[in-house]
Amino acid sequence: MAPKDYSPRAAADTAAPVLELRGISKSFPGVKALSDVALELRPGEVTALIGENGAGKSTLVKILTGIYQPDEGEIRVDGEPMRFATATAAADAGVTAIHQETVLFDELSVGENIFLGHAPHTRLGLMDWARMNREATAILDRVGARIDPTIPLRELGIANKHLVAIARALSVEARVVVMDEPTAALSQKEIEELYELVERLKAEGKAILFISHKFDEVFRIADRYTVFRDGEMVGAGRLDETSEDRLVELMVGRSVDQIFPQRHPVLGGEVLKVVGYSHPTEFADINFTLRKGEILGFYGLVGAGRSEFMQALFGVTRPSKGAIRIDGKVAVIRSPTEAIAQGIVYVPEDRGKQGAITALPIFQNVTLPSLDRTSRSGFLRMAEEFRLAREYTQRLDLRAASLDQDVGNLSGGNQQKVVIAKWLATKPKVIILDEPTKGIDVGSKAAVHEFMAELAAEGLSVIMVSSEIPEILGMSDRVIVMREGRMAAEYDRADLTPETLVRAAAGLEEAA
Amino acid sequence: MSLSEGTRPRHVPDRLTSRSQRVLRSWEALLIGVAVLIFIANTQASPYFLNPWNLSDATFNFTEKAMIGFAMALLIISGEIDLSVAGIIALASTAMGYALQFGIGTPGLVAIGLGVGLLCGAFNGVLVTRLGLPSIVVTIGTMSLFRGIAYIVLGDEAYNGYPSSFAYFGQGYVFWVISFELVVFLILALIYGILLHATNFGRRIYVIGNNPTAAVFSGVRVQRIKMTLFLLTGLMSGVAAICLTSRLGSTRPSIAYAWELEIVTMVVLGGVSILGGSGSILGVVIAALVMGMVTFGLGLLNVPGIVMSIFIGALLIGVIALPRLIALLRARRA
Amino acid sequence: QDDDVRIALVVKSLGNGFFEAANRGAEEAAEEIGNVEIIYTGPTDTTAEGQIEVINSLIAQQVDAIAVSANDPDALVPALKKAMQRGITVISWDSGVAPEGREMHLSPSSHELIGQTIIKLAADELPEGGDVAVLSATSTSTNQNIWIEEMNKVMDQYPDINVVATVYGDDLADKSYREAQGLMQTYPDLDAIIAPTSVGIVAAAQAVADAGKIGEVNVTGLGLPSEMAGAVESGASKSFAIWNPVDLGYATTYLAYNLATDQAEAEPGAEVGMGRMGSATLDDNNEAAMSEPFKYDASNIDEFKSVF
Amino acid sequence: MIAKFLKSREAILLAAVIALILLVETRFAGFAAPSNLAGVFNDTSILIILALGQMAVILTKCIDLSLASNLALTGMVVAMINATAPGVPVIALIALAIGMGVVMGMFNGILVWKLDIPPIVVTLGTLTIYRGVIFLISDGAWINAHEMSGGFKAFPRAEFLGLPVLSWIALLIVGLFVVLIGRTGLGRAFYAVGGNPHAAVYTGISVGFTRFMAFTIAGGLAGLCGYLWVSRYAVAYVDVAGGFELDVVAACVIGGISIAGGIGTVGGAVLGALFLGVIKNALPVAGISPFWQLAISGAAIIIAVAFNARGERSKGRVILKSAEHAQ
Ligand SMILES: Nc1ncnc2c1ncn2[C@@H]1O[C@H](COP(=O)(O)OP(=O)(O)OP(=O)(O)O)[C@@H](O)[C@H]1O
Ligand SMILES: Nc1ncnc2c1ncn2[C@@H]1O[C@H](COP(=O)(O)OP(=O)(O)OP(=O)(O)O)[C@@H](O)[C@H]1O
Ligand SMILES: [Mg+2]
Ligand SMILES: [Mg+2]
Repeated sequence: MAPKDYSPRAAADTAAPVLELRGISKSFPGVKALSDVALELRPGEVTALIGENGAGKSTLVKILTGIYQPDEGEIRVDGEPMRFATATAAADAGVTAIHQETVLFDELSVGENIFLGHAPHTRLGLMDWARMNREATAILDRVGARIDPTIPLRELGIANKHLVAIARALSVEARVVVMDEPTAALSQKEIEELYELVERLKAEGKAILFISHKFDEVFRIADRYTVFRDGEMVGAGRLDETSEDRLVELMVGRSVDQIFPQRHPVLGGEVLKVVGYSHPTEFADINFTLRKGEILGFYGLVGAGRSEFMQALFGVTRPSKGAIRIDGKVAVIRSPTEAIAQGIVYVPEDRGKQGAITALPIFQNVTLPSLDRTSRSGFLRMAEEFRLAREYTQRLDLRAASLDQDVGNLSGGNQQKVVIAKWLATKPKVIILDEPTKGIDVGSKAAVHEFMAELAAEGLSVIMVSSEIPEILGMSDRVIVMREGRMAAEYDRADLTPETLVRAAAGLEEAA
Repeated sequence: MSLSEGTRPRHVPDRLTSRSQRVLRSWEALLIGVAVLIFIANTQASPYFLNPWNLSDATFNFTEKAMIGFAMALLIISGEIDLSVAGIIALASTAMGYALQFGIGTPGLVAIGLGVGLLCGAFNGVLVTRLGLPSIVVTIGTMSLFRGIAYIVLGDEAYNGYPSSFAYFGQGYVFWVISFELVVFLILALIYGILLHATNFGRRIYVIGNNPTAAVFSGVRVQRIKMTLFLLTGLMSGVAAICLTSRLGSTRPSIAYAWELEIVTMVVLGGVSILGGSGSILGVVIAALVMGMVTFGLGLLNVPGIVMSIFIGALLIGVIALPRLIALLRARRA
Repeated sequence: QDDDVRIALVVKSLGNGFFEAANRGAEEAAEEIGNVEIIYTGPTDTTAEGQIEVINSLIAQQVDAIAVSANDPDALVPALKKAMQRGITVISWDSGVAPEGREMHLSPSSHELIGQTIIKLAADELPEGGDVAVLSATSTSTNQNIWIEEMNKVMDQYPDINVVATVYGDDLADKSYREAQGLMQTYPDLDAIIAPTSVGIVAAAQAVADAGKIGEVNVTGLGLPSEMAGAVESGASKSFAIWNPVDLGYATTYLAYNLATDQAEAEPGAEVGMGRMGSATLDDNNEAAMSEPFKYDASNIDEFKSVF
Repeated sequence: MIAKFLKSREAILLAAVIALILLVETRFAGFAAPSNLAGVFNDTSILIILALGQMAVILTKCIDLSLASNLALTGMVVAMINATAPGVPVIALIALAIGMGVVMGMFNGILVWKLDIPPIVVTLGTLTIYRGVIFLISDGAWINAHEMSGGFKAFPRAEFLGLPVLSWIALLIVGLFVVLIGRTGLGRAFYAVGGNPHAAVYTGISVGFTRFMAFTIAGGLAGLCGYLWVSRYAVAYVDVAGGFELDVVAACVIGGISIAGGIGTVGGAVLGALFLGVIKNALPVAGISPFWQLAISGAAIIIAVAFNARGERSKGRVILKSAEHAQ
């Protein structure tokens, strides 16, 4: 473990904190998302909260805004302990947030999305649309978005939607503004305007919590930093007293003590070749080859379009252009059924929605794509299903009470194992793992990593989408970086450092 | 080669609770309890209840509805619904009556009844699976459309004069008091039970109902299965149309009026989740028996049908609310 | 109790004032006879399926006689046949069942007489002639169609009267109301609406009153005095006719009793007693008529409106 | 503004309604006359009011199948009270009708809110229960015109500025709904809850309570319609408005209210109801057999839902910058 970096000078600051968090813990079934974290936000200061995916940053934001209740710990506003029972309570206490997910309403107008729940009223107690639209225009101007507040939100692109979310956060009279990766979906020009906005808010004396994965912007706008790792606070201090390297070390610190499996890749012939795969709106011009026994990493910032591409490769959506070859033969994949038949399988990123059938037992989940093999002329054979399920869950060292337990009762990591077992049972040639360790505990992570290495050693080709740098570095033979739906760079493992990855993903410079 | 060399893989048992334990705690057990209570109440309330012929007559109260109920159960488990089934009966019956005018015999009539049922099911299925429309709205529309066509064809007329051989389906007895309809009901219960609980197809229905996205991501052909289910529901409506038309010996456009809600009630009472993803054929069978016994038992006391429906409605809400209410109270106490 | 003769009076639908009145007549007859128990029952909506369920439960109760006013002449036949096989006396009344489904049928009146009466009621108020329209009941019911047919047969006696349309109110108050409205819009010169149905006539009278056409459009046909009292008072209806449902229920009960206790045999030409209503003579189809319809107008409505 | 309106669902529906009226006019002069159209509107008033109540419920991603039974039960109760105690003022009966409707709506709502039972199951149950209760209290007997007091029957037909009070009530409710839906927090919450229940929580809206309120409002309107229906047609019986619940849903669907929740306007619901109302009134007038009516409204529902669905299909996300600008 890296030493905790509590800057001694932090305590000597003059301004009293507006908001203090102490000893906050929060668990979800199977995951401890936050464990005894503390945070102080002062007026006129920007605090950057950094940490890997799944470190617990967004969970903290939700606790701050009354969406979640902490299991333990205390929130103080101006030194007074407070409970934020609902989103309204938090807003009344002067805390506002731009959430990472867009929590907006497609069918409502832009103006209303900004003011829903606290719209201006006329003297008769009715909503004042004219005033609302006027004020919405003013706020949108402030964030540098020229959007007509009367049009429905659904007509906006993703970047503009995000600007609306920002405007919404600014529409309440707040003293604390939380921004959870506000620049992730914005283009350079909009980002610049956002920086200016942050400066202005700072000048107005607001306390700002700024969450970001991009170091350059952290250094540019933040005064302080706090680093989370696996739900714990591992460092905090003033940014002018630290360096980029030091932050990376704190954040990625786990790579020091996390041992990735030793691999001696023996790569075979070409298994999969993708040429010019494109989609009208989501990705364009993807080219690569995958060899037998290879682990190919796909890195990028969240929203870079990796999942969309993988889903097209798996036949969920259809590409507009491009071709693939499997074992040298041209193949056409129009549906997941065809992909599975061709030996390509996909472990999706959104486990709850796309991967596991949570209300069905483990063995039924495992045998789902292999039903044609376990059954006889269309009739189920339970014994055969249990046999197959037992075989593959044992290989993955699944922890469960019984095989007919519902998958929904398992922890995230074990759910993931069930989904992986489901696909291995089809005996695929290529397995695509989309954020395979997202939201699972460290122990399960190591198991998944070890397992991935063994699969590759057995001659399976693996595509691994990950937003975690150590995972990418620790596991991949080769890495493709995607940005805004396109391939930004391709590296051999030997050429890689965390910095090159981060820079390529953020588009800071063309590091080739 | 084992992947977890060195560490012995931990043993995960197949099942913790035995099947019998599961059954005892299931919805079906609750329903069987209700059914037994109603049975006892009926025998106490009327001396005429325990008579084989009377019980046999009573089965006609539910056999036709239950035939559709089986297919409807599959459809609802898959997350869709078909409210047009009674409309399909009206249209199929009208088509048979129309064909009758041209001297078509019993086999032809049966083929037409089944064919129209299938066609109507296909129409619903295409609208839902190809155009991606919500089935509840589509079938509210086709419910009116199908019955409306029957009204256009028939107006205030009626078809009758079905051949005597046709009467067998609704009025014939296979053995002693066992009517043809009851036999069809039992056979269909068996077929649907096997289809839902013992085949790949049935398994995939549950998967689709539980999580349609994950189903797609697991290579299940969701739209194709849903289409098949709409076809099956249409077909069953055709079968019910044949039985009912045969039993009545006549066709009017108002035939089977408002059956759709009774059928859905039967299916939901049988423990099929209206949100999809769970339910069993056994449950539907018991629910059919419960509803049949309630209506027959109260009928013996000359209670009007509408008062019976209070019982059915209360049973529906009560049986679903009770477990939730208990859970709520328990949570409050904790 | 057990040796009581149990007679089930199965009606088209429960809650209809007409049938409630018939039930009162049946109870009157039961009291007169002494050892008769009346089971008054029927479905809640006018469907054949509903009646079949009711009949099945009556068969199960082993009643002695079923007297049914049918929603469908054919659909009830199998169920009623079964009843007869199990030794139950089955007759139909008011709205008939096909001959193979019953032993006899009692019409409240003869179809000819009713058809002639309804057009006469309209024509009597139109000495100069004029346009009339028919608002019928359930689009599927047997009676209304036959009556309208009989009415058409005698239309040549009224050369100045024009029947401009026949519409169906389905025995629903709202639909009948709308149909009547539609008639007045479509035929601005309409002089009378003939509604041979107790639901339709009330709705039509209401529609005429609401349209402010009292005096212009006369509503007539078959209706219940209690329901039509207001319309006669307001002038929306000058007169209407009906047989007496109390008498009908009374006569039906006597017929059922006499057949069930084997005091008479239902066969063509037979005379079956109906108590104070005399006796019914069966025709070749085993059908009989009770009496001719009775005309109600301002002069006698008050007397009858509290009766039924 | 105008250009935007012309592209909206409401405009298309309005055009369809007008085209329908003109079509009938060509076959039967006088149909499009203002007095006749006023009659059509008056005839459709109850459907309009109920469609608005149903719209509130559907907006929150629920459905209420018990509205027609609620209507029939309140109608029977006020008719019975009027028949036995003609002295009770009409205004008190109207208040009672609304109150009863509200209670029945709240019963639906509480089961949906607190016990989390799917709305379709709840209202399928109460649909039969409410209707059965009518039979229990009335013994199946009808309450006929002559048993009702003059004032009871006169109120909805009393003319005021050339329109019957019934029409005015419908217009009033439409007005109230425009305000409720467009200008109050609750109205906007209907959209939020139906459009994105997950996100509604982030804005501090209680999903369950909002649904409860929608059921309550719909119930109150059904109760009001109970009185209106019974006095309008001057008759109360068990089967009043039988099957009308589906007409109400149909009006909403034709009016572009999305059954998936969160989409729809007051204008749409009103036009959807009017569309059905015009068809119902036009068929007999245009000399088309009324037997066509059912099939025509069924076809209209299917076409409407297919039409509305085109606009609702999601585009997926747009990642490529070039694609975003190309839009
Ligand atoms: N509602 C929930 N139920 C179960 N687990 C959850 C839930 N919300 C978050 N988690 C888990 O809690 C952990 C912390 O998640 P959180 O979203 O706070 O991370 P984060 O730091 O914001 O990551 P990112 O950078 O990806 O946004 C993860 O393991 C996540 O899977
Ligand atoms: N606005 C949206 N509309 C439709 N689908 C979305 C939307 N946002 C996210 N998703 C889906 O949710 C999942 C998570 O998306 P995520 O934010 O991780 O971005 P992504 O496109 O998958 O990019 P990457 O995989 O490169 O991080 C993906 O499967 C994506 O298709
Ligand atoms: Mg986050
Ligand atoms: Mg992704």
